[in-house]
Amino acid sequence: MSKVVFETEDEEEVKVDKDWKPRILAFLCNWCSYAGADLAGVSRIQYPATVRVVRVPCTGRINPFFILKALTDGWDGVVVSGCHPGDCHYISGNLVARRRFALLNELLEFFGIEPGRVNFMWASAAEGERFAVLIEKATERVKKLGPNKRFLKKW
Amino acid sequence: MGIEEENQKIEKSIRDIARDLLKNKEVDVIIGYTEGTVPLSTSPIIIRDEKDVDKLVWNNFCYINLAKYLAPRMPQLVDPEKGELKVGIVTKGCVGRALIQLAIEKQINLDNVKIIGIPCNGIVNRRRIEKEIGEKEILEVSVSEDNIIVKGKNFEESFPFSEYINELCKQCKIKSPPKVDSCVGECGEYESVFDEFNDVKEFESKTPDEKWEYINDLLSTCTRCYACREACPMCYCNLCFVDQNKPIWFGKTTDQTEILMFHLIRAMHMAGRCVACGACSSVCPVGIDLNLITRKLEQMVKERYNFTSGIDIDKFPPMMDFEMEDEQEFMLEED
Amino acid sequence: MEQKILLKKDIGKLYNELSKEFKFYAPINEKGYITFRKIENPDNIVLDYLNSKIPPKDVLFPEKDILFEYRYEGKEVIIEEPKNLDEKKIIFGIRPCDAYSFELFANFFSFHGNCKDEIYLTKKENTVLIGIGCNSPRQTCFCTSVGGHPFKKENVDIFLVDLGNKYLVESISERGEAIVKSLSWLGKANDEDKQKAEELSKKAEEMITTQIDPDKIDKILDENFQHPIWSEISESCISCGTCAYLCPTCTCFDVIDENDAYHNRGRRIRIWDTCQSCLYTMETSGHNPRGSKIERCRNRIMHKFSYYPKNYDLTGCVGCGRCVLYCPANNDLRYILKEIEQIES
Amino acid sequence: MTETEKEIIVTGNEKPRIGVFVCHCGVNIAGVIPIEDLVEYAKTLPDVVFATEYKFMCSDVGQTLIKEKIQEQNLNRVIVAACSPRMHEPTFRLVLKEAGLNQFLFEMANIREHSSWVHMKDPEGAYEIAKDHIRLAVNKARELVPLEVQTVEVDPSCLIIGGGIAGMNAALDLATEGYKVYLVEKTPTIGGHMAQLDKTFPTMDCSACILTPRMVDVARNENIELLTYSEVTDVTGYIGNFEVTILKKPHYVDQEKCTGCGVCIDHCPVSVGNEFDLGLATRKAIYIPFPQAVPGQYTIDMDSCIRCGICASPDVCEPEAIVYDDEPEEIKVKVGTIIVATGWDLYDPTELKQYGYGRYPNVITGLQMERLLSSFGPLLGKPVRPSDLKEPHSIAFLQCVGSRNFREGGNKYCSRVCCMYATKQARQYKEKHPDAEIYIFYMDIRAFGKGYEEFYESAGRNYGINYVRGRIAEVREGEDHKIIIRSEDTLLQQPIELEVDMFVLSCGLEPRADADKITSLLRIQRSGDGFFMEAHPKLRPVDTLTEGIFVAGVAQGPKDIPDAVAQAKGAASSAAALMAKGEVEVEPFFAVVSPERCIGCGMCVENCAYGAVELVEDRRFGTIASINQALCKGCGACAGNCRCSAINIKGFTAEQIFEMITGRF
Repeated sequence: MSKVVFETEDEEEVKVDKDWKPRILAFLCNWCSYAGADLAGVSRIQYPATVRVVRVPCTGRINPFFILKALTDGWDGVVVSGCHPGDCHYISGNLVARRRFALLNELLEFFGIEPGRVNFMWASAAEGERFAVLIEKATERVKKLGPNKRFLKKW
Repeated sequence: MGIEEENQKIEKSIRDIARDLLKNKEVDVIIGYTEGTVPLSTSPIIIRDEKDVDKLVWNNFCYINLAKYLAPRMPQLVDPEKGELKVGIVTKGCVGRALIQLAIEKQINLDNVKIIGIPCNGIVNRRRIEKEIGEKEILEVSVSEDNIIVKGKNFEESFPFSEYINELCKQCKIKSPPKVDSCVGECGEYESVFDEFNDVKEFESKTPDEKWEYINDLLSTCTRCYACREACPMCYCNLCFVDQNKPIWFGKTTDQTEILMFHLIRAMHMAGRCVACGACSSVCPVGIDLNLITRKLEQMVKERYNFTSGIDIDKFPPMMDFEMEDEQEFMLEED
Repeated sequence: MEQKILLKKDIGKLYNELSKEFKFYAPINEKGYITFRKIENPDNIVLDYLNSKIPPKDVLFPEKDILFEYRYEGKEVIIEEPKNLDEKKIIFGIRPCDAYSFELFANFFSFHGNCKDEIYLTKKENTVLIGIGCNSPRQTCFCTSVGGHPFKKENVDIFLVDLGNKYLVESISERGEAIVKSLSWLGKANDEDKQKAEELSKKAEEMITTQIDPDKIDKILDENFQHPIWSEISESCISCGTCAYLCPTCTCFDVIDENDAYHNRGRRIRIWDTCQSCLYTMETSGHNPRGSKIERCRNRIMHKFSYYPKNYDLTGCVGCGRCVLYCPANNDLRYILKEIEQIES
Repeated sequence: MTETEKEIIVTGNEKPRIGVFVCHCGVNIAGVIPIEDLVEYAKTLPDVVFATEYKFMCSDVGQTLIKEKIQEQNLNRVIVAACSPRMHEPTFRLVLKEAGLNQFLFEMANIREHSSWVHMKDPEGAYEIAKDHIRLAVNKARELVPLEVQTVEVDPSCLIIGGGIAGMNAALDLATEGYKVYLVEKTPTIGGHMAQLDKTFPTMDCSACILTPRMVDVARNENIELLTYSEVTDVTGYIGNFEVTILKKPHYVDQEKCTGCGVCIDHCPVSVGNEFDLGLATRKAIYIPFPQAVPGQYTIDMDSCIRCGICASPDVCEPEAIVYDDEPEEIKVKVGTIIVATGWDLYDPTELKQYGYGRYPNVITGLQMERLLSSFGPLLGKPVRPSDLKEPHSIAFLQCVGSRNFREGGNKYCSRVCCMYATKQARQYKEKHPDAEIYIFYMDIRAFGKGYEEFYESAGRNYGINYVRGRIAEVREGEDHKIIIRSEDTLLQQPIELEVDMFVLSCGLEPRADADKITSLLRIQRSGDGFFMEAHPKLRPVDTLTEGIFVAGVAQGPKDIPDAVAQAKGAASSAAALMAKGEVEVEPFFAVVSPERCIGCGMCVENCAYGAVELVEDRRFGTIASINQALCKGCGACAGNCRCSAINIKGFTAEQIFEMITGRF
């Protein structure tokens, strides 16, 4: 089994196994992306076993805190996924959220957080395959970056 | 016209307007700046009496954003019987923007405010001057012609004015407050403000590692005293996110992660609202210059949503609004 | 005790010897201002300074002070006391006003011996202060009015006087004496040196122009808790707390817990707080007896000039002038005190 | 609750006692993840006092097990680690309720759709994910608080969008049960595509004969308000209380005065292609779609009308029924439920250049063939070639045009009716022209319905229709506008070239071109094929994901008439079930404001899509936001953007999400 060894005694040396699996926290909106993930399941589409899912009613619910807390708390990556623009179950929740994400994403990059650590995407309830493909892509991006160290809270 | 002369002219007009406003009972108090007791400073002052208007000054050390005194509804500005007092306020460009932004956010009623608009020619970057003078005591500072002259015991140094003003002032396009109904001084009209944001773009061309290094170094000395927040005219929450404890989204210590979290979230909260007055940097006790982040905030909302804060009282800030056609280039897509 | 001479070029030598036994803290220039840091390279030490912007209190009373850590092992809770409290430290080049502030600290952290803060006191116990006379006080300084002096030696173990290219070294305490003795290579001071030090001391004292009368202020404060002056004083204040964060005598702190849910561990931390914060003295009920900045500004003055004298017979201010110099709103403490003095009783 | 069971009161202050129930789901989960280990793992988590497993938690036995353990172990939080909460959350909530526990003290860990099924080839990874999902659920469960179910009244009225066979049947069913129905149809008449058909397979009964009486029934029914030539322009509100705005387009003919004499049609000088006959015939600018149209109302097509004024002259229209300045009318209705039955569009084969549609006159679509065959059609049931109006001797049909095409631009799905309608049309022609040569080019024949296989089988055996398995590579036009077809017979494995008089493209069905509009109007979702999506493909085939909105007919996916009718009746029945009860439970997940934190900046007011937030003056806290719970949907757009974190969403509180984030790995 793949393993990450954090040697936290002062110097944090991280040995990364070749098939290290990043741990990614995914915030999925209840109506599109969660259902899309369900559809991927029903269709038995295989994708990397890296995401743990937090269900939220709508991407509009997602406060930047959620994403940043996930990073400081040691998740290697974050995925935020919602309905395509115009398809929001709550009319415009994802549009409100999109502006927030756009700014957060830019600010994170401005602060030097590696691009790809936080991934935003749209996947509808019918797009099980797209969901799987994008998760695979997000996993690849996070994997390339290695374990999350920058924003991780050091004890 | 030299800067000094310009300032004297402005100072005179401030006093004249303030005197008239008080005389005609158009306002109950005037908020302005008065001479500081230490070099490189001025002190905000609240004037209630016509005879005190000569205490009002204008120079290049007026770095506090006076709008701050209206935002948290100062007890001194509320009369137990009359309610909120009518206020005249000495308003440079960024103060004017803050007032408009506060009005949009329903924090102040501009009907009670008389904007004594003045054109600002830039605020001296006192942290930079202190730094360059080093361990010598500055006893006197003045601006004459286009130089800042710093005098102390056994030394006198002069700095070119245009170089030694705040970074934000160098970029500032809104020198006098945007025009609203309650302007009594010199207020300008600003449709949209053109800015190339070359400084931000230059920074952004760096690699993530370089940016990370830079930002970390910049913020490493932050003591989490929140002076930046307190000086900010747009920070007026009852309970700031850093003080919330249910849940505790991030710690209150000076750990690197927590400092970054604080500044990142504060930036998020200021996006589209920050009026680029630079008060946060001017007041920081450890001299952290936040202007780069401020500029980034301005650049994001300008380039994404064509919004400049505090100009148009009828325009919603970007975070209150959305468009179907908003850019979403950052979204992950299938290849 | 015997006075010695340390040549300026020998600072590195001094550091090399003392840093073997002590963690060596000294003023350095960090990002354009002076602050006390643990020294790795003696070339960074800056002794030719007015005063540090950040007071050296953070060496012993840091912004983040871990009180204890805990972790679960099975069902058992294991509490770990902070380590290395008895680590030996030297604070080198501290100004007399800041050294005096540690004496005020000692009062607060032991409260007449009734309530001892072992964490601070242990650290203090193991710290040697090497002070340096203040040759050129700033115009904002007023230490002489509040029980201090630019050349006050009582609060340090070893006292230095800058004589140009050398320092006059005088051991004050026994501990200081021992250290000075161990530095056998120090030169001997002659009468000329001693005399020059005396002159410098006098000259420095003369440079301090601000005079206040803390006793009178204490009395006036007693009778004017509800005076309109508090509203005036607080008017221009923006509650930023810079005064408290840069104050060498401010000791207020907040205690918070940090939990790491996954690793079943956590820690209790003390962080700096300031009476200017709107949450200071906020009660769980939502009521805050110091709800507006009028009360909070008053508290700062009262605490230093009324409560402290009552509790410890000392003025809670060392007159370093930092709050005067760095207040963003230029809410000048000297002027505030002058105005208070003028209140007719 | 039986007598031995007691109600478990949870205030939120007591120590959590969490029970974890892990489901095997047969081999669906257990085949990939070691359930025993998962149970052992769950037991190690803080506050978990009980954990167990069962083969099917959702079964009766499984449910009983949960109920027993809640009582026995005095559980105050329950976690079921099984399938998606979108599947069985309601089921298990009911179990909690029956066991005397507040139903919102429940959380599901999705270890099937999000774990065992998607990581079948990585069992270790699947196990890790399953563990984490249980851990996240336990963390959230600790923060769960009891919530009170809210009920809203359901107005006993239904809006049906689309007046085809599905919409009409749903309308009639609901009206018969006594509910008020607003049937909105875009075109001037109801009937939909079925009105265009000649006979229906496999029984060969006349489409119009079975349809038109139903149309009249709809028009006559007192409970049905027929709104033809109308479109829904706005829908607000929520289940039980939708506010619908409908735009009635102007007919320019006063229905009250019009006697339907038809003189105007004789006099109208404008002639345009008739939509009903797919351009095979013409109509005038003033027209009635077809003689049996309901309502039999004349309409002036203002796009083609030249405003000559002839029809309005008293000589032509004696009752003076023509109203040129007729205005559109906007009406607002309140309904409790909505059924979407918007039907389909025919695939347009013009893009498939190799088949020559639009280039060669004798290439037509299946629906055009239907009109040609119809005895009510322009040629009264005698199909002729469009090029010379002669009866064709040979006809070729091509199946799967625009269906089962995985290339760019094609529809991947099977349209389900083309095999049968082509066979039907071939048989109809053969009946009248026994000598005719008929070829049907197919990939494989799908004759799945009742009587369909027999119908198809007989077409080959008794009617001599030639079924050729193979796709047509290209067609060209030969002499006399004949169509030359090149194909391969894949059964004989040899190329064939064939000359026929007429070539019929059996085009598939597509979602309506304006389905987008409906999607955003009703906030329902569409599946990948573009048809409206059902809430669950098996168990909730007529519900949409928006409560109170149902879907029927081809709007949900291609189907034949019996299926469309069956689904319509199903949708009507589901809608009626809601209205019969008169009230419905809604999840109590709405926003709450902490007044002491709120600064009244009004950001949430702007961000709320439902107008559920307003600023109010509070005596103690000044201007603060206030939530109207009847309007709030609990989306959280306000909470996500609130700088002061003054808004929280019940069921998805900041504390709950915080716990999930921090309870990592």
